[in-house]
Amino acid sequence: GPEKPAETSAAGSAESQTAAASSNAEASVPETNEKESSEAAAAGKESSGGSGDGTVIRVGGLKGPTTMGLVKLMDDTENGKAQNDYEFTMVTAADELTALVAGNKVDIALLPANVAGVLYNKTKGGISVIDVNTLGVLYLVSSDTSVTSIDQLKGKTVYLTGKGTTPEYSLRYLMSAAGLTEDDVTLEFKSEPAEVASVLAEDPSRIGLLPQPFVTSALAQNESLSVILDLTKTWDEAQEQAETKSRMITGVTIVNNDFLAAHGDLVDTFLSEHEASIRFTSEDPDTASMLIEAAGIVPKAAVAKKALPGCNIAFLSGGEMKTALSGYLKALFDQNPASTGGALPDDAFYYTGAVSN
Amino acid sequence: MLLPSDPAFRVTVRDLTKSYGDSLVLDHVSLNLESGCPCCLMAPSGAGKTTLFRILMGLETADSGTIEGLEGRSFSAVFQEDRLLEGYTVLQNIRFVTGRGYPAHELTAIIKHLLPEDSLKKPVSEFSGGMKRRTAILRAILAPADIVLMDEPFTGLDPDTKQQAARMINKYTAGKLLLFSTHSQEDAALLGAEILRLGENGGLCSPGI
Amino acid sequence: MLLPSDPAFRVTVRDLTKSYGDSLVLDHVSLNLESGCPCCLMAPSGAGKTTLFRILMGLETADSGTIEGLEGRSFSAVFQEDRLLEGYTVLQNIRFVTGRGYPAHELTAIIKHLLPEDSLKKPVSEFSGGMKRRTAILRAILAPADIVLMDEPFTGLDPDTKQQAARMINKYTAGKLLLFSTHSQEDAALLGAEILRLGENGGLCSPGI
Amino acid sequence: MHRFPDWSRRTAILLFWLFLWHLASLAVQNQILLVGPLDALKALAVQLASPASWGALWFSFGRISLGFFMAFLAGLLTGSLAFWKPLAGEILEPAIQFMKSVPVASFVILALIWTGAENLSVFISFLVVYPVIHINTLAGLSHADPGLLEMARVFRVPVWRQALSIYRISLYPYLESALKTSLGMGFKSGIAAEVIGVPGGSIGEGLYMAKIYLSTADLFAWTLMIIAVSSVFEKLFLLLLKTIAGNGVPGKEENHAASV
Amino acid sequence: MHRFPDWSRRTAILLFWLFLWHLASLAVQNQILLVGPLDALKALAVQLASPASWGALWFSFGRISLGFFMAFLAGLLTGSLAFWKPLAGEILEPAIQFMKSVPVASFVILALIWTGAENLSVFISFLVVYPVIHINTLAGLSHADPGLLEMARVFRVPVWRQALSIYRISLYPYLESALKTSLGMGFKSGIAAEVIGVPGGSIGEGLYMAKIYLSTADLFAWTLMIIAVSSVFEKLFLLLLKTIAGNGVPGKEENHAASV
Ligand SMILES: Nc1ncnc2c1ncn2[C@@H]1O[C@H](COP(=O)(O)OP(=O)(O)OP(=O)(O)O)[C@@H](O)[C@H]1O
Ligand SMILES: Nc1ncnc2c1ncn2[C@@H]1O[C@H](COP(=O)(O)OP(=O)(O)OP(=O)(O)O)[C@@H](O)[C@H]1O
Ligand SMILES: [Mg+2]
Ligand SMILES: [Mg+2]
Repeated sequence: GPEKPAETSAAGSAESQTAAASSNAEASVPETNEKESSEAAAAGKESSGGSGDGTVIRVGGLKGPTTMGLVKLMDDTENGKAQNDYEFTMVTAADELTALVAGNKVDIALLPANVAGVLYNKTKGGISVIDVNTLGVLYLVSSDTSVTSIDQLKGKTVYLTGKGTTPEYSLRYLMSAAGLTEDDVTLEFKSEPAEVASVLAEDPSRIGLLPQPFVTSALAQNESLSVILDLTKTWDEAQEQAETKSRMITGVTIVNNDFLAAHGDLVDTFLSEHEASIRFTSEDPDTASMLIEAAGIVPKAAVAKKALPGCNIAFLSGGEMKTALSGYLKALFDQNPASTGGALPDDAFYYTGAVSN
Repeated sequence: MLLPSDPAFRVTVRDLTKSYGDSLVLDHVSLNLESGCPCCLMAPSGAGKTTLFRILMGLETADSGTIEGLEGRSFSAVFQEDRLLEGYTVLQNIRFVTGRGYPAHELTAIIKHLLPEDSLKKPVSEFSGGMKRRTAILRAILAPADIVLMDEPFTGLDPDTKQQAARMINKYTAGKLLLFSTHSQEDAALLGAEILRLGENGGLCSPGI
Repeated sequence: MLLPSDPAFRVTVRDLTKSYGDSLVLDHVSLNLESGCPCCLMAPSGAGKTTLFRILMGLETADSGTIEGLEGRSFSAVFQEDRLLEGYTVLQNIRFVTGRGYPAHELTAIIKHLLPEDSLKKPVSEFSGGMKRRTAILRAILAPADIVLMDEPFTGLDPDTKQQAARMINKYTAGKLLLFSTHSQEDAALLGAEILRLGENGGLCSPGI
Repeated sequence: MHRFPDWSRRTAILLFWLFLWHLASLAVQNQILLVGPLDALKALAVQLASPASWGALWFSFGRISLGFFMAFLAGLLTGSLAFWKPLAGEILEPAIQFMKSVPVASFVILALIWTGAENLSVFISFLVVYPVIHINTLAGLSHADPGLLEMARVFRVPVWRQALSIYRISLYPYLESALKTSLGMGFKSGIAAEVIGVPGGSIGEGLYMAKIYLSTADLFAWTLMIIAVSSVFEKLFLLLLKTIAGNGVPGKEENHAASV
Repeated sequence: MHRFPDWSRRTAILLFWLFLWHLASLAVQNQILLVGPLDALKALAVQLASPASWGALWFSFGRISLGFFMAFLAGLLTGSLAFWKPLAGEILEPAIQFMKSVPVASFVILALIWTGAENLSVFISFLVVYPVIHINTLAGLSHADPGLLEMARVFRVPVWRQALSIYRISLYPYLESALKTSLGMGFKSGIAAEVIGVPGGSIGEGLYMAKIYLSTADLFAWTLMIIAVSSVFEKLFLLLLKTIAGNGVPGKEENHAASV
């Protein structure tokens, strides 16, 4: 039977698509986007950069928010303007990306944050995280706009998906940060985001917790719905008094440690190129949307443009990444150790090497 | 539907015609059958004996012609093939058609006249050919019926067994309408039956009408 | 394996014993069969004729006793039941055992001696009982074989057809080892066969040894 | 037996079900859960007008049929082997049991590595269809008429000719019902595999997108297409089977008539 | 035919497959993709020691068996109905076709709303098993011996007695192979439904968590449990079928021996 395409979190399934659209006549999204920069390099109008040892870096990502910041780099690669040689594989299903990483079919992968933690533990430290590429994508939606902060959820019922996965743990973390106990809010779990959307349509006073692409879908389907709370912002606000400020994180980038050991310089180059690419996406959403469409991440540029702000594309690396991510993972770990793979990743997990902000 | 010791009745077949595709099997066959007077149908192989039986039993419809006197009558039959429930014992095979009407020990006593005692517990799939035939005969004579049709009932029986079977048939079909087919004059005599002949091509036959 | 116009050979059965469960079917049966000398097995129904045939054909194993002279011999048979491929025509049924050895028109010519012309195109499921039997006989005599076993081959045949079938059998099994069973002396005479009797309880029999 | 000609009766039955569906959609009144047949047919018309949908149809059903076909051949082969050499059958038994009862979730990551998302549907439809064919082949062969087999043995009929005449006839009805049960299931699990792997340009992707975008009309349109195509394939395969192996098989019509 | 007694041969075969699995795991050398049988058995032992696993076993297989059982009864009923009244069969036909070929993804939301995540597995296993039983019932009844049916008709044997003696015998082998194909599939799709709905305290939840947290040993342990339980259930059901309906059915052993 068919399974939930998403792993680990609704955020995982969020990866698969962004943006709303009531029609999807465009069924012909290009599937895997393998662009062999080596060809471009061989056609060679420009030297392919500093390292130049001809190693092709295989990068895997999910079509969705986490790779929206990667499109400029993909475009550059295609045009032979990238410094490294990259080969990109974009997949829709979270299972497939896990398969690619586990099967050593990619060197660098853009993954959900906790999956990175799990993989780190399961591979006995075989990977390192090199950057954060997407912050949180969870939102509270309702037709009832009276709730404007977490503590106002007291006595209410929240409908959400993913029992035992990151959305639940994130929400519980924020609830306890706001001084609410487990019993103050009833969490009603549904199996599918569409089920949540359907439940919200039945009663305007109901509150739902949805990850980004579904937020936009649900809003498009049901005009009375609106976003009442952005959990990413709420998380940041909860850190105000904290010494080390964690952040809510959806997507991170990991590298295979064997590859890292062999080609540290290439990884550093990737990091700077990734950062530039992410910055490009934030600064020039119009062009980025076109590239997103071209890369098949979202079927329509217009839709991509509409979705971009909600996706919290960001680039964190080095110490900043370590602080934000380790705090986030700790929050998950405290709720359920299995969610980060049974242990909290140690310092070796965080690649804080060459790049500094 | 059971009409025991019924007053005599007759069945009249008139101008029965039946063909399969192009080949005419029964060509204006007429006959007259009476209860209490056994009749024996004799005809070459392939002449249409079985076809006539099937039409009488309602398993086949004639192309033209009429049959009178069948309404409300119940049938029992020995088919040309044995048509037994192979996994069942003799008793079970008989009970399949009679229901639980007779007590088992009575039935068993009757069965023993035709079959060896040690075969009673066997499924008929382990019977010899002649034993199966005897089972089919037993089934036909023990089922309550007004009309008994037997298509070559003595197939595969040795002379002694045949005699014994004939005695049983005469006893249990007394007063009923009995029609059977055979290829041997002796068999007809054994049951004291009047002989009806079906012509080469079905044709007309019989002393009837 | 085909040994045409083979020198004469014989098959010797000694002290064959077979029982099913508690009941002894063949009790020290011995017989002597020779090619070219048809033999007819006569015995009451249930005496073990079919069982003996099955043992000879290798379909059943005897409890004790020996059979000599079967090595390298090929068989053909008429089973007590017809065992035809019901959806196939006569020709196809025969070809199933003979392969494409004979040309079709030759076979057809032979078939026509026993079956009406219009039956050649029908599947045997549409045959009458006797026509199926004739098909089984044709199959047995046309298959290349050293030893031909026929279990009550004349079942369901009218006197004329029986004569004709006997002629065909005599012609096509000449020189082969032919053993058949029947319940009627006449049938044995038709094929000019020596009669072997199987006693009440299997028992010893035959002029042999 | 029926007063109406075949096609008009079938149409009436189809309309009856569409009407039930329509009533259900009126009762539910929720466009996310259940759209009516009209909306679904409208969406279907839009899809059928687009070449991309035809491409998806070809992509998906081509692959799934491939899996089905391989499973059919493999099932026939190992089913026959298991009949012929019971020991081989016993050795295969745990593997068959495994294929029958292992949930996709258990091995999907491994399967994705082997096959990639694109060919996952080939693999999954194979996995669903194969045991059905194997089991039914074995059952069909086991129920060959023992009398005829003895006859063939006495006449020393070569095995291949026995296979063509005796075993074929006993196998046929089992294969027929195996086809009827497994073809639809193979198609549906193939599509399910595509919903897991979401290869681009597949029907599974279409279904997946329709789900994500909550466009239930599209979801239902794809579903209608899947059901229609697998019905047509089923009829075609049955016809093919009949043409190849149906010669001399007793017609069910007759049997049935005999029982009325 | 075999030199070894039954149980030791079976054990040897099982060990053979475990050994193959072991070799495969050595070759793959990747604890995320494929753990060896030893690790899986270790994880299984740990699970079997915990009462929660037994609870999950009970929770899941109780529900799935319920769905299976209902499907079995319903399939017998409608299969017989379709045989008895062909028009009813034709009316049911599109519904059967629908159940056979509709992918779960298409209606899962609707189903979740109706049944809740907890009972989704009852529904889904019903959906998978029902058409198989229906189709095989119809096929089995249609292949009843026409000669015997004519005989019963002439003797005016009541229909129920025909059903008990003639139809039962022709139905039996079809039901047997229907059981063999559908039981494992019902169980696996029931579990797949739990992986979608993730009801608390179910095997599906265990599988789901094991999968997303990449604890492959646990994943395989659950899988082993599913396969083992569905094998046992299959044997039990077959035995039950034999006890209830196997009287007087020609043994397959004999047929088989006749063919060797
Ligand atoms: N279902 C059928 N389809 C076509 N032809 C048939 C069918 N049943 C019988 N026939 C033909 O009808 C003719 C008469 O058959 P029938 O069985 O009535 O003969 P019969 O007198 O009983 O012969 P026998 O003594 O050999 O049993 C035969 O030529 C046979 O081929
Ligand atoms: N498979 C079997 N299992 C048990 N008993 C059997 C089996 N086959 C035959 N018998 C018994 O063996 C005895 C002889 O059977 P067989 O078929 O050899 O008799 P036959 O001489 O051919 O009789 P007929 O003239 O009636 O065909 C019978 O009592 C029969 O019940
Ligand atoms: Mg006849
Ligand atoms: Mg005999």
